[in-house]
Amino acid sequence: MPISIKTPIYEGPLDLLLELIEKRKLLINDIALAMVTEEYLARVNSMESLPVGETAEFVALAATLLLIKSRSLLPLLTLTDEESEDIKELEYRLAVYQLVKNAAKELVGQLEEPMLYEGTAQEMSPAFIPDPSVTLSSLHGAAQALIAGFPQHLALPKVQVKTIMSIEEMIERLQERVTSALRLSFKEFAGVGKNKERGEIIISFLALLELVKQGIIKATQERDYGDITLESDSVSTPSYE
Amino acid sequence: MNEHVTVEETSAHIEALLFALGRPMSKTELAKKLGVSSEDIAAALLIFASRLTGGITLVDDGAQVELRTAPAASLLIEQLQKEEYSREIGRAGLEALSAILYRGPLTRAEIDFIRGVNSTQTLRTLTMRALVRKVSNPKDERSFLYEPTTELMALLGVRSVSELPAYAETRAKLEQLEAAYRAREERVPDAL
Amino acid sequence: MNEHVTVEETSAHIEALLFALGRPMSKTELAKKLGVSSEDIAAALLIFASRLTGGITLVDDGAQVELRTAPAASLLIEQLQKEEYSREIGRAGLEALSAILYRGPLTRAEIDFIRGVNSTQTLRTLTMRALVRKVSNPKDERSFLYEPTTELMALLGVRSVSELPAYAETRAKLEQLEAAYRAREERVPDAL
Repeated sequence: MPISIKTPIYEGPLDLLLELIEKRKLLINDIALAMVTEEYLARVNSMESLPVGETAEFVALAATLLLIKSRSLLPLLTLTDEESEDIKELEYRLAVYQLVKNAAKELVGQLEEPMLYEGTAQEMSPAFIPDPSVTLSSLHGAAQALIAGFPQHLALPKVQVKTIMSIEEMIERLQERVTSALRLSFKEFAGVGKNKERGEIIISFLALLELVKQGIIKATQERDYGDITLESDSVSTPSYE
Repeated sequence: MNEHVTVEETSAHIEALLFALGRPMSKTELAKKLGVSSEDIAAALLIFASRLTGGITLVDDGAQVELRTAPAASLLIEQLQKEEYSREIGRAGLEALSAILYRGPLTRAEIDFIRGVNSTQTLRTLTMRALVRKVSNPKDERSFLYEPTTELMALLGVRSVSELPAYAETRAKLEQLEAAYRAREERVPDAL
Repeated sequence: MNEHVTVEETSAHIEALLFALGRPMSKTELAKKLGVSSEDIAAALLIFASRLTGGITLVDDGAQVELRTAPAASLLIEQLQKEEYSREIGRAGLEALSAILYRGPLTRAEIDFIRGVNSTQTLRTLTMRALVRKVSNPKDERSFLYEPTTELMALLGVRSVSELPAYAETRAKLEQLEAAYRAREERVPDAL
């Protein structure tokens, strides 16, 4: 029996994110955003290609989510004003988008209602009334204006408000965060014992391994199944206890 | 058929029909379309006439009825219509005309597509002034094609559109832009 | 100019004009053509709308008014219309429309900000279908604002935005969100 998989079509990054939050029946706040970060990244990664022109939005949003996630994992992380603003803006946009999207659903029902029809005005019979502004050159000019006004730039990606950031840059940012958080235990990092989902710990661990592999931080495990201590190479004075 | 329709409802239906179709209708036709008796129509017309609010009047010649503007306003209307059809056609008018000349004949939807805005009112003005005319569309019975009138061609002093400045080049460019845009539209099915 | 015109007369003139010209008219245009103040127009429109009890109704998009058939007659008219109306609007279009209806008027950049995607193509299609119109932005000459039209109201079967589902409530919620957001951070870019 053939299995058909329906791939949901997302309008854009906000839509995808809202879908993930609503699926879990969460309110829009940083806790919810931290909870859906992995799934958002996984979904974006699984997309064969990001919609033309929307790639920057997808990545910018991923960056903000990773920031929220990192903060939830690394309590020592302090955010810059700009970063805090990004998070507030994202929460605001999601809340606005949720209202607009719900209103759009209501409009679908409204389209089922009887529409109101136009009247037919009694028309006078056409009579030739020339207009001195209608000349060969004004018409040629108008045709040129039509050509110039045609959306010929549509195929090109639009200049984005936010700077385009790659996934690599995002990971770099996370590394910086870990480095500056000095020294901390994996339990702290992944939040073991704080009712975290298992999948989340695994993903955190994968992220950690990635950082270790890249030599950004040192991981030491004193005994089997014991806690893993993370230490940044670039900072020599531990201040975390 | 419609046993439970009140005379008020019939009156409203008559008003809506006359307004939407914009032509005189015989009382027999009204009775048939509304599924009521001719007595019902007569009663409803009485109610309708008593409810008229001033600007519109009901003309009844015995057999046919029609909505008209009230005589008190007719002078004002005539003046405004003249004004509407004698002032410059403006940028919208020139754009629609040039689309029809350089890329025509076109349907209203195609003119809207080229201009990116709705052209209903503009085309009505151009038609009233006999600068363009509506002809039936061989591809689709429900729509019309707009083409330049001989008066317009004479006004411009050309025998055919090919004598327009940079005709072939402009037409080709417009065709190319439309094709590129439609191609993108197909790639983004949910564009609207 | 017309000092002795009563509000009833203005109401009748508006009805006659809208009926005879058969197109939406802006309230400013009505005031100018009838030689009365915009307050007079507003008062006359109220009277006019309250008197319409039959087959014709007044649709008001805020800036423009238009006569349309009343909802009670819609089914009948639908059966008799030759031309088929497309009432299909895709998801992107519906979202842009709901942003404009519940939070508008908005610039394209503001609609993009709300939806998180580029709306250029969607807005062009909506403009072509006369469901929204571009008006100049008093705050920024280089950009336009999109606002709803009488065509959109009529398509949704409402006489004004206030008849839309949860209109006042949704609009208030959006305003609250924005006020709270602006209060939190004064240095918000002019994004919304």
